[in-house]
Amino acid sequence: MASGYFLTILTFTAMYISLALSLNILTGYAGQVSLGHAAFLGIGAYTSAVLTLRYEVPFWLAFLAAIVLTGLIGTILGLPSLRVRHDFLVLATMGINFVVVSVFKYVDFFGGAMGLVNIPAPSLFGITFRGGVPYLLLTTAYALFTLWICWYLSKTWSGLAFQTIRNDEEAAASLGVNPARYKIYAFGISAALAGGVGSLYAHFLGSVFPDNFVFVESIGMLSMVIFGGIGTLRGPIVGAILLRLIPELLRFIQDYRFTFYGALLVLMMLFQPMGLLGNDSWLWQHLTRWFRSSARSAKEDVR
Amino acid sequence: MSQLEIRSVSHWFGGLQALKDVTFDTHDEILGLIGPNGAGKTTLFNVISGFIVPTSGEVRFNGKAIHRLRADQTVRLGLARTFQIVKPFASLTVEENVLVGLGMPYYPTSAALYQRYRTRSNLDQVEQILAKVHLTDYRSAQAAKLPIGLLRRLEIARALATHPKLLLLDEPAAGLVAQEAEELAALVRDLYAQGLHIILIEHNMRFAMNLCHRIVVLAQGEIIAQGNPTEIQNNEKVINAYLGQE
Amino acid sequence: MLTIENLYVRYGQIEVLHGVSLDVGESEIVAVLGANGAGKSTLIKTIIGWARPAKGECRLNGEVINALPAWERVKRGLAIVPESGRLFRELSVEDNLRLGAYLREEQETKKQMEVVFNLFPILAERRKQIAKTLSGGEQQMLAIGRAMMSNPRLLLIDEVSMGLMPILVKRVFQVIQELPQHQVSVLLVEQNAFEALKIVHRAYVLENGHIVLEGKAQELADNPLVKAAYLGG
Amino acid sequence: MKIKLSSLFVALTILSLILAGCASQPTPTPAVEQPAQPQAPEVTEAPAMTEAPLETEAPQATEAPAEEPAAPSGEPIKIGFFSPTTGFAAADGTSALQSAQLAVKIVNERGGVLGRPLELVYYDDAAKPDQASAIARKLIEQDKVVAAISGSYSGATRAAAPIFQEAGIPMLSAYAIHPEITKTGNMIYRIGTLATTQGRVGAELVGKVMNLKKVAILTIDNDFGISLTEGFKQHAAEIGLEIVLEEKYPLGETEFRPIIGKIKASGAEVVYATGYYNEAANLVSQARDEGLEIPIIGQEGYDSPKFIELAGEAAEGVIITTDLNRDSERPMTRLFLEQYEATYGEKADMVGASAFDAVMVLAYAINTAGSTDPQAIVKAISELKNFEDVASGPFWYYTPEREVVRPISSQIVRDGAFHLYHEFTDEALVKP
Amino acid sequence: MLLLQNLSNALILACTYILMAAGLTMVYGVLKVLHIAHASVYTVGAFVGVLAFTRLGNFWVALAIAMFVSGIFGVLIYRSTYFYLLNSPRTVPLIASVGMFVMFTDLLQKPFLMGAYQRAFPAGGAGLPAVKTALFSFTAKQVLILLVTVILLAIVYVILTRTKLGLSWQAASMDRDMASAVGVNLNQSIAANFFLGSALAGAAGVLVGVYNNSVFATMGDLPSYKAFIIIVLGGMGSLPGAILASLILAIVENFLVASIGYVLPRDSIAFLVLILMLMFRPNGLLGRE
Repeated sequence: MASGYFLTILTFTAMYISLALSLNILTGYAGQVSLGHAAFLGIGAYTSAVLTLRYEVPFWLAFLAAIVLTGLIGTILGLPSLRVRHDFLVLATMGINFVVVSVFKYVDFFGGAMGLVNIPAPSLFGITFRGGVPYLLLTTAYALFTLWICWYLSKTWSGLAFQTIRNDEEAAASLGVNPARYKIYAFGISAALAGGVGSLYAHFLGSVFPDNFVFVESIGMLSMVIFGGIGTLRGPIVGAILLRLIPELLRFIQDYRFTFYGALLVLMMLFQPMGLLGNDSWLWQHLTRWFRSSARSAKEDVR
Repeated sequence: MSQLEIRSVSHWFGGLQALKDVTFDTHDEILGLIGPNGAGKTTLFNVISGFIVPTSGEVRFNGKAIHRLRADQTVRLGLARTFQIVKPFASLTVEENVLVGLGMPYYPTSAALYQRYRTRSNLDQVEQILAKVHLTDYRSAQAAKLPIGLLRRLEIARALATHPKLLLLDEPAAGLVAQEAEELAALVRDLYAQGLHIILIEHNMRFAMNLCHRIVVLAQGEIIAQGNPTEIQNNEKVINAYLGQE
Repeated sequence: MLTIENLYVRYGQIEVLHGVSLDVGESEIVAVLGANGAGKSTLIKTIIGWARPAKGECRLNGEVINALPAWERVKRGLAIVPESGRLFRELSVEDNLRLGAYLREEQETKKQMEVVFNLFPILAERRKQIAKTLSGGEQQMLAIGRAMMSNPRLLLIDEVSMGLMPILVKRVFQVIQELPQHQVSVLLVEQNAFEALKIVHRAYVLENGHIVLEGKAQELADNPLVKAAYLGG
Repeated sequence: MKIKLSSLFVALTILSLILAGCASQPTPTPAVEQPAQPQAPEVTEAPAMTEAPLETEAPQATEAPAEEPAAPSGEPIKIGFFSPTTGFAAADGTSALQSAQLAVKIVNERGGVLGRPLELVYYDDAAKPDQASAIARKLIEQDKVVAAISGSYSGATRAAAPIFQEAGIPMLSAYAIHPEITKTGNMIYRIGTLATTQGRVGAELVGKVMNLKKVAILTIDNDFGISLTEGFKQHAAEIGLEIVLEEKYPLGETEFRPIIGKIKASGAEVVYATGYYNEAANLVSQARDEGLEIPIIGQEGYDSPKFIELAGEAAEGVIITTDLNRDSERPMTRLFLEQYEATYGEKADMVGASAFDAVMVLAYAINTAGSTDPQAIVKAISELKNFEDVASGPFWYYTPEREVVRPISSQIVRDGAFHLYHEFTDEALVKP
Repeated sequence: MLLLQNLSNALILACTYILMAAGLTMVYGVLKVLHIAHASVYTVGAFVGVLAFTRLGNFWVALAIAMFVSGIFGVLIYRSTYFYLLNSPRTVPLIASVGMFVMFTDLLQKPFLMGAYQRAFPAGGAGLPAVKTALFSFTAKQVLILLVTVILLAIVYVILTRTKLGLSWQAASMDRDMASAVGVNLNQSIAANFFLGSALAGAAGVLVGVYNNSVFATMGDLPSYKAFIIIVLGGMGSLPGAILASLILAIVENFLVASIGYVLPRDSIAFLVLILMLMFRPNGLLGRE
């Protein structure tokens, strides 16, 4: 059961859980809809690849550098969000994605269209993390780390500030929130976390090409967040798991799996626009009701 | 010394002059700002609270020029406001809404990234504020699910949490039934008694006249009258502005 | 003509109208007076179909119109001069008028446009001008003209005097006063009570979503309660 | 909130522990020990393997075989295949898949491999590396394939290669030309000619066959185009070509007119333009529209009937370098071209020929090895000599770097079809 | 001379942008939805066009059929999804649109529809003559594109400004409620708007198909975002703005490539222009306040 295939799927799922969670900070918490998240994945992947390949930096250092550098670049690329809103922001982030990918493609330092290959596998205490269980543990650990960050963030003043910006920027400002500062924070944190995934992604595949980080990937990530339930912790996780697994489970109709995927998104938006497990979703309400009533009956049993 | 000084403030929206050379001061009082629709009252509030930089003129608060500050900066100086159309953070609970006001003005630093907001002392303070506005029973309710009367009080609670010296209330009684309006008036008096200065925009005249010490009347962007409620009620210009020429 | 019975309207959490009843007869001008925030605009919006009542009934010539979209109401003879005009700002004066007659034939449109131009000769002069470049008064006239274009049976007018110079207010009210001669009824929502009471037949005073007073125009003009509704006391 | 969250933590941790436990049991490591690099084939050695395929496979495919081979029976031998049959690369992926399926059909009609039927297990990778790496593991572990073929692009192939290498399963890259793919290890072979080699042949074509001197180079900005141009420029310097203009353009470009203007102004006598048939079709039609009449030299990216269909008359006179000689009378070439058209109603292209040949090489190797042992299979491939049973052949031999050496042909479009223009058989030139 | 030739080529390129963007900007004006699936309509138009052309052999009939079918297709998209999502947060119709785009692109690729391969669209210049002057020249195909674009734009212009329907769209794009209060049946009006906008996208698909002599299932990938860049540059919902932005973009792209080559792929150039403009002029070139 725990075949390498299954492990690979799970490894990617873990990575995409982190990605969806990180995008959720930006889009779910802070309300800045982004269609350019793949750019941050790419920046992280390239940072890590370049450092390990060209400068022979050890993986762990490169991994940290990927997080930090992507975070920094994310803060800069977040600047348009201060001027631009709504649909325009969506398009601007889409544009950022395109521009970042073409920088990878057109700058020889990044290997151009030939990509960067032979990226070494990480190793720790002499164990090489090339695929398999160790790598799944690594990506799962990172997903848990992302989850923890998201959870912790939601308990901090910043987390509170993000939510106020999404709810009502004016009211937030009237209560002392500087929307610009927190939007930039959101971009930075969201990008940094995605950058970490990028590093894991690059070292898992062993090679990176500009085309791995195109706009379509960003669509996929946003879909996960919205599909699962935007602005919650459970939503992006469930969204990433389902949207990663559904095409894989649909392999038996492999040539039609994207037809179904597309149709699923449409139906979801028509009938459950808050996502499968969003706060107002049918499923979530029934689940919580069921939990509550079973908890109540459990209590009564005790009595 | 007057707390808030407004000096020759004018503001244009495109070709439309919303404020014409508005000048007045506030003192230790509840000041009413009234006027027909489109008189520029809310624009003036936006200028004072830092949402709009006026085209010309100056606003000083406790001697400090504030008309170029952003809203989140004016809060820090002790200016808090509410909105005509309530703007609750709908997805947050009542408690969290108040916590925003309690903490955010004091987190312009990166400490906001790691300091938790739900501490014992913060919650205690929230408790006190909620008690003041009689919202204690609703502390864990989601703001989206509250009726308007409670939302008005929530907005005031949020504003109070920022430790203001001056409170700007934009139509606090709008949408309230008589009973609620009376409770609100009592609350405002109470706050004043505790040392807060208050400016309120109001359409509900009964409410404003009973509550305010002094009233400034704006019409078409200009101050047409100021004085105590009785003076205002009998002022020709005001009657004309409201009811039209007799 | 128009009968409203026990109307309740809420915006989200806020109930704005609490059981309002009123009626407008044939060729009658009726005003709804009241201070800001009393619910006057909401009443107008509910009648034209931009807001849905939570309870109560709107009847036009006996037909319940609660659930009809706005355009269906226009077909049945309603027209609106909304608050602050809501002109189609990027379009010319002529196009705005043409839109006003959206449901009329080309021939009728031309005729009606002449009628409007007769009422407001300034609009004829500005016929090619883009609406947003008109002065405030001209914009109000265009808003009225546009509503007249559909040759309505009942005209809803929301705060037409707002932001207008007194001389223009007089002119506008003069036009409204003549409407019944063309078999048009008017429901007028107005803050400028004294000016309005000069031209209307009957009026209702709305306070905090309730009708607190109703009667003939002259009776109300002398009633101190009207002033109280506006200025408190 | 806290409770829910911590239970999630626990659930995830438990999940990963379970998986860890399961996976630690039988990890699919090859039973055979890693051998030394396969020895470079020595040409002087008697090529015993040329006889082997002739015994199991009827060589004269177009003629009725003298003896019906015994129908294959028993457990099928599975080979894995992945290509992009959805997404932007679906045209190539479909062509590759169909050709591979055709090859499997032909192999089975001729008695299969080791007397057993050959079975193609295929997945769509949408040309995405993450999918390809998952598919590689699925093929190895769930489908238990004895060997695999990548009918996909470089990114996906590159991601899959190390997985096959590690698992000790041979993988053939049909037409992905990234140089790094075969460097992954001794399990990874390539069917298509290395792009740098083809670029070199392109330069030879321009300088030695056509005797032109001033070249404008147009490079499609991906690994394919860049490798081609690299090879071209290297050889161009050796034989003294003058490069008067060099431009890059992105994949999927449709508007070449601004570049064409520059070419006209550059005084070039010939254009060496890398790219695929859809870009190429636009390039040549626009060039002719704009009155640029100098010869245009392409390479196997053009090698599709779609090129001629899309470019129409403008395609006339375009010369390309390719592995597939459509005028060849070699039986397997004819068989492939004819059967493909008969089966799918479309004319075959180079991508298809590569996938087809990959299956043929694998079938041969398994038969020669006499077993499905991976090491034996790669040994057979590495020792293959003058192999004729491929459409784009003959394959002379594989280099120790696992790149194929074979004649390269150049084709010219005449009367709406590719025809032989020149054949390059100089081993020094065509050897990677 | 080269300059003029580049300019005339850029003009044709701009035409292929204009029709796509014009349809999108019309739809955006009224609905304010990021209608990515517009690119699917474009592809469907090209596909229907090539089918009709190979069956019937007449380009003009094929064009008409393609426009009609894509118009209907667009209305179906509207009535089946956006109609129900008009009051949702903006991400909702956006994701639904993405979903439709993914679904249709994948479906179109199936063998019973377009298949994976490119199809030739050998309509040539549809019998129109090439124009050659000393300074610049247009091939027959280019003449065809120019002509069809100009005709269609003229028709759109007339509909927009001279008919009640067009007037109703303009009104609805400025104030949907007010439009309904002068008697505009919004359901019908928006559906008609979608029909015309989608028909234009279909025409764009046909023309690009003919111009490049190729039609394929993923041909909408590029226009799906290119058209957005254009309508944002032009100021969302402004038709003259979209035309102007198409021209500027085509000229910039062509001249950059002709002068310094591909510093970046042309789409990235377009996006850079877009981001910069959004930073400094957030409402577009000809956007409303």
